[in-house]
Amino acid sequence: MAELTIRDALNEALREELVRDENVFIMGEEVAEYDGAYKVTRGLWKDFGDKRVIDTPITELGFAAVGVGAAMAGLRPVIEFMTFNFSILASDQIINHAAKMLYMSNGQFNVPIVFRGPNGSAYQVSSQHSQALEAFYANFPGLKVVMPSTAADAKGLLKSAIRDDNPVVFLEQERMYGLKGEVPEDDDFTIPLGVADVKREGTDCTIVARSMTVPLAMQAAEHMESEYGVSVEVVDPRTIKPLDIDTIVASVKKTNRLVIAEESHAFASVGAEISHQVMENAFDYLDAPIKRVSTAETPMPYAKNLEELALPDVPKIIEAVKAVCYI
Amino acid sequence: MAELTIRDALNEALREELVRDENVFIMGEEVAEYDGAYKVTRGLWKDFGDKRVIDTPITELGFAAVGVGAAMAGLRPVIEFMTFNFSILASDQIINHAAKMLYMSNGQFNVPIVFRGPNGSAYQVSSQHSQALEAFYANFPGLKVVMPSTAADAKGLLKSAIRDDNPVVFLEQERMYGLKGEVPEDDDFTIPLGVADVKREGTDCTIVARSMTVPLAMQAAEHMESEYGVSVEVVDPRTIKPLDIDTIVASVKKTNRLVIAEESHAFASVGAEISHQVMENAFDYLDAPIKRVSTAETPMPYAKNLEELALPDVPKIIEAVKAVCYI
Amino acid sequence: MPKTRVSGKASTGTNKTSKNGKGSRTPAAVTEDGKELFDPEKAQEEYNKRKKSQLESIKNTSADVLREMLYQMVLGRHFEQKCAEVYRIGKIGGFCHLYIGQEAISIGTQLQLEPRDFVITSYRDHVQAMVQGIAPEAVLAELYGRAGGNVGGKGGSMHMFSKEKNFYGGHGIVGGQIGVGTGMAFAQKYKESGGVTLCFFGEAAVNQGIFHESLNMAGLWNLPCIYICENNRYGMGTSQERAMSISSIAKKAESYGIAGEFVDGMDVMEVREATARAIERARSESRPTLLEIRAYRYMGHSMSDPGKYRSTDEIKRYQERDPIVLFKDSLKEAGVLDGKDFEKIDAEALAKVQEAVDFAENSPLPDESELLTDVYK
Amino acid sequence: MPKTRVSGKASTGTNKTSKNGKGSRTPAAVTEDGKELFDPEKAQEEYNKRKKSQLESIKNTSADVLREMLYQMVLGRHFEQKCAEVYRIGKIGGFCHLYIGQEAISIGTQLQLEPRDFVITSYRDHVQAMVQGIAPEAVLAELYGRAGGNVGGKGGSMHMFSKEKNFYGGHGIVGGQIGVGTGMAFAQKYKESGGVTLCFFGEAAVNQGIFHESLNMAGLWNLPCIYICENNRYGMGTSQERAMSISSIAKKAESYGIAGEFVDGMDVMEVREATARAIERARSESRPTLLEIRAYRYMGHSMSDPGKYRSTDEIKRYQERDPIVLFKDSLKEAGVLDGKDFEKIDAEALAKVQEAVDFAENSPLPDESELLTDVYK
Ligand SMILES: Cc1ncc(C[n+]2csc(CCOP(=O)(O)OP(=O)(O)O)c2C)c(N)n1
Ligand SMILES: Cc1ncc(C[n+]2csc(CCOP(=O)(O)OP(=O)(O)O)c2C)c(N)n1
Ligand SMILES: [Mg+2]
Ligand SMILES: [Mg+2]
Repeated sequence: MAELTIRDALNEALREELVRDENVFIMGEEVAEYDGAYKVTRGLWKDFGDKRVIDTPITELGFAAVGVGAAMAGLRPVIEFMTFNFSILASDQIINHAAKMLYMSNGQFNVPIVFRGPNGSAYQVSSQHSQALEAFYANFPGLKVVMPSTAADAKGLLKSAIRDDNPVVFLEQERMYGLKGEVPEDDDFTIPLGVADVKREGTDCTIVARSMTVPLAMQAAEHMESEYGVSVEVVDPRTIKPLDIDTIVASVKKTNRLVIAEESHAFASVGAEISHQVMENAFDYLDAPIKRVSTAETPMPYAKNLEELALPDVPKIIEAVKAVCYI
Repeated sequence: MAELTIRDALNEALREELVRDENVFIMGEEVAEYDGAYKVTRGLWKDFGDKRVIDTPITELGFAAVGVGAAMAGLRPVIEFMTFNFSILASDQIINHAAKMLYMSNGQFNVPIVFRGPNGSAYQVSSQHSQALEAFYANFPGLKVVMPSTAADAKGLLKSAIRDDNPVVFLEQERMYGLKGEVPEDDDFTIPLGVADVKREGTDCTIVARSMTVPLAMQAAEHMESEYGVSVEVVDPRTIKPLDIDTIVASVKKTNRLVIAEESHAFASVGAEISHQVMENAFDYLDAPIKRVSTAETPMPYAKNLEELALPDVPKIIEAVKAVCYI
Repeated sequence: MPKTRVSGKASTGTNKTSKNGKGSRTPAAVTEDGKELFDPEKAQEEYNKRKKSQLESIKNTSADVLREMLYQMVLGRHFEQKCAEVYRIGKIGGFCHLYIGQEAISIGTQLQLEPRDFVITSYRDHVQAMVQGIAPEAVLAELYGRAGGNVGGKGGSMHMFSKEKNFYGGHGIVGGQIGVGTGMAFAQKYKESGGVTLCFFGEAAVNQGIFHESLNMAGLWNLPCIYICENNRYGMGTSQERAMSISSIAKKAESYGIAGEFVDGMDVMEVREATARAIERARSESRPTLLEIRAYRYMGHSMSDPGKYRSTDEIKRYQERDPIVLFKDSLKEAGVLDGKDFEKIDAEALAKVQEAVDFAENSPLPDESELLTDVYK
Repeated sequence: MPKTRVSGKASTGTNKTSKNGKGSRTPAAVTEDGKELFDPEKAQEEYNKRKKSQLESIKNTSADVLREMLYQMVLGRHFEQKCAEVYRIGKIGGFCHLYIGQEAISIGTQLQLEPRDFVITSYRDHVQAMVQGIAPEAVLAELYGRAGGNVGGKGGSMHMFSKEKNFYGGHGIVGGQIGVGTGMAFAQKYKESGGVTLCFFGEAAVNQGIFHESLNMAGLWNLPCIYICENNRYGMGTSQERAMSISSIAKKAESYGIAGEFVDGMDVMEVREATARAIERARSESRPTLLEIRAYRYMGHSMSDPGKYRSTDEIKRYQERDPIVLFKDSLKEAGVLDGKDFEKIDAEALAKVQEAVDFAENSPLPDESELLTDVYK
């Protein structure tokens, strides 16, 4: 085990996959000579050169399309969006091309591509730069959607995503790049897509959290334990699509209560989907209505105090846990 | 009252608003000289001329942006997407610009614009032309989302959308353009955004349907009544955002059972949102898990038999109603 | 003052004889904005000027190739006419975009490809799919939505694909394939396969942002991509004049520092030779080319288009320069094929189309289990 | 062979004296691809050639206007330096993109606008906002995220707006404002207001599809939009050479049949006059123009950019042609202002910046209730 930041864990995953398969290449804005806007690709251009690590013009739709075409022709592109906010410009290629190619071609052309980059808020970067897009992409069949919350998950899942034969939307979080965690040192360490992880065991209430809300949920759980003696289980689906609903349902069948914490607007969110599926599959086990803690229903404001107010945080999650526990 | 097709009801709404306010103009591909790909704008160019009804190049992102800029500068653009599938190319302007402008500018610049066109499937137009995008847009604060299912609603809601001071995503359905219904003849007939309509009263089960699934739900309700003596209430939210959850919850509190029928992929759908909100607000009233009938989890196939299989239909809705009624 | 039609800083001069000897004729002149060559009479004048060298080229091309070219053009024509016929009686659903009038583009470009080369196009893809080697039976069965269809009934008219034949589809989003094709060429360069990509799109697709983004990358990165703009004058009901602020699309190549060439799309030999030059440029220098090939769409945009935006007179003027007729005339004049050969080719093509109909009619519906396959691999 | 720098089929010849008498000098020459004018030494040579006529222009401009121009340039410089200073001590959050080195563009273009004209720009918007009339206090308080900020703390550095001053923002999506600006010009034409829109963007934004889509529409529909490409050589860490397949952006105007002009962005008088020609073209003929104005960004892309991709030597070479220094020299030479005036202007600007700091420091945080206002109207 090595202690790595999420940033470095991602970097290792990229490096190892570049070594492992010469069809893997990285493309995006500032990924090469600049070492990546958030340094996830640090050192890779220096070590792998122009062919494997490629700076693009600011042309999101275009370079996403280049990735799709290259993937159809046998390469395994890793496309970085400097932030996922800019992926909206490329969404036609992700949704209409990458996601549908296998089906339209009756199984002939698969698109083994990873679209990755930071999703959600950073620090005070305001409305156009703070969006969480997992619901946006997870609605479309043909795409897989991944959201790691620890260094080990980040590495293991990114390696799996690169090796996957389907288009994968891999959503990181800028606020978490510096977060440290233990990562197995095995070159071939992977985590399969579609398997949730119980980040903390508990018996009285389940929190399903993803990405940025996982550490917040862990803190809330500690607090509930120490302050109220409430034992909270924290489940991190890690992969949004395919969603490991079984693990979530099993947890709720045990705890009978569910809070969903998400850095995302609430309306038609992934949280809504999890809520529906749990209600459908554990209807008789629920002792309280499921509660969501989501980002406020507003574009992200710049001012620090307003931004904090808009985002999910530990107190809000505690509030929700207390509500479902009728405390 | 006049009997009109949905197509003609929309056409009347456009015509009346063009007359009423000279700042209203229509822009899109083939909307003018060609009378609209689906003839919704028939005759308008002839009567209002080049200034008010404008054919664009195939440039979805660009002409959506022109609409946003024009709306900021005081006009009231109605932007037609030939189909909403192509709006994905323009989604950056809808999501990052139109939806956020009022907030970013601290209330100074509102964007009174309507993005309209057919959403969802047509007949055998295959994967890239058959997508339902209400969940995609409804996730973002700042946008309103409307989905009419009758001629009167279509007319009344479109007029309200054009008069609304916010960006409105107005989703029609190609399969429904020919559907006839009674429409009030008043020039100033409008239906407020954000108000659901109970399309059929019932006591035993609620179906929430929208757009294409409303007539299907009505048929399913008739069938349940005549075959099983089950009294089904059909609620059409009409506006997805803002969602009139109160009317839906009131209905469920009465019937204790809910089926959501939607032409949309299920994952993180508007149906998921409705399900969550009902569960939260009518938890103790639910006698069965809420069921969704959604489009199959696949890109839309071309073959007629497969396409039919993929879409919600009357038998599937009946099946779901029977399931929640434990029949 | 007519300038040369070749623009951009491409390093292969197009007047230079290319290695395969096909680029020996002097390209036709085109005015700055290329406007007048929309005019079929003017185009015919230019054609007449080229006629002698065209016959020369025909003589330098093997008779087998010429026969195949004509056969494919005739087959494409008959196939599409059959599609129109069976569409009208409800055998085909959804959209159906026909290629009649544009045959010289597909045949003139694709028939000289090698197995390492790739093709991608728009929804107007039946003929390109067949020329690339997909059986007419499979194309028609696809249109019928049958299990024997080219993609098992999943795609329909707009989405033909064949991995084996390097046919990358069949795409429905106007302009989308321009970017995907750029990526295919990127892969060819990455793998050093020596292959080139032919990327087809209509003139209205040029107004999409992805055209601009793609050609910039291709120019910047030296990609072996041949961008083939099939200029048939209309994007649905909108003429190029009403949608684009200049009339010469070939000239837009200059904005990307790549070669641009204007080509008479009714002259299959001209198309063939311009493509040869572009292929040579892509293969040996890894440089992209933009070819603007002007033809005319005889039918409506799709089978549901009544086509009220143009006069029958206009259509007739373009049909005077029918690419099959022009080619037959030249083949005859060059003494390669004669009337009897034409009849035989016609009969063969008709028989092939009938086989396709029989196959499609008898192909079963896709199994219902197919609905959920191939969503993920 | 140097060609004239004006391209496209714009109907106003730019050599023609425009109505306001500002377009009388002969435009500088530019080579086909404009590459050499990236070179500051070469640009200075051209500048020296123009110097005499520049002094002439200065003499023909009112002293008040000249003083205001200099004041705004100096204010912009000091303001941005203050931003850098307070950013480093944590007073400002998020991204912060400074304008130092590019002042001549904002001042040379915007100060001649009329109340009916509109402005829209990117995230690098502080100076443009102030030149448009938004108080420095409001801009700095916005950066501080305070209630007294230009948009109440909701937008931050990238999103300044003023409806009253026709400042349409402040946008964070690279290229997005090019389309929105086109729509603003569309509205001006629709309402026959006689107004024009100045639409600013960086050279890297030119590679976005929306640039292509917008200029085509503007050319096609005759919109009074002036597209101002602020070419500061870099988009973040990527030089234009590494992102664009040709070096002359002005030349891209030809692809849209609109006027394109190359401008030395270190020469505020040159910027002013080129803009005057473009405004005239927009106002009286409703024709768009693409101005490529070359300057240089002294600071990093944003406050978080260490700027390792260029040498201090390179930066120094460009700083030799500092737009404020050049302008001061000319004003002195023309006898309009002298050293004492400069000191006074400097002091005024510094005082203004201090006022802004005081205001921002004392402005309260936005009320928490503000979180949910202005989502819908
Ligand atoms: C992004 C997008 N916008 C609009 C359409 C609808 N549409 C299909 S074909 C077409 C016209 C395209 O014209 P052109 O590119 O000239 O090709 P042609 O049909 O003439 O071969 C339009 C508007 C679409 N399929 N995709
Ligand atoms: C669509 C989009 N892609 C990427 C970014 C990140 N980004 C912000 S500014 C910038 C560079 C833009 O350079 P240029 O257009 O030359 O303007 P400059 O910053 O030099 O003024 C990039 C890549 C963004 N904000 N939006
Ligand atoms: Mg066309
Ligand atoms: Mg720049």
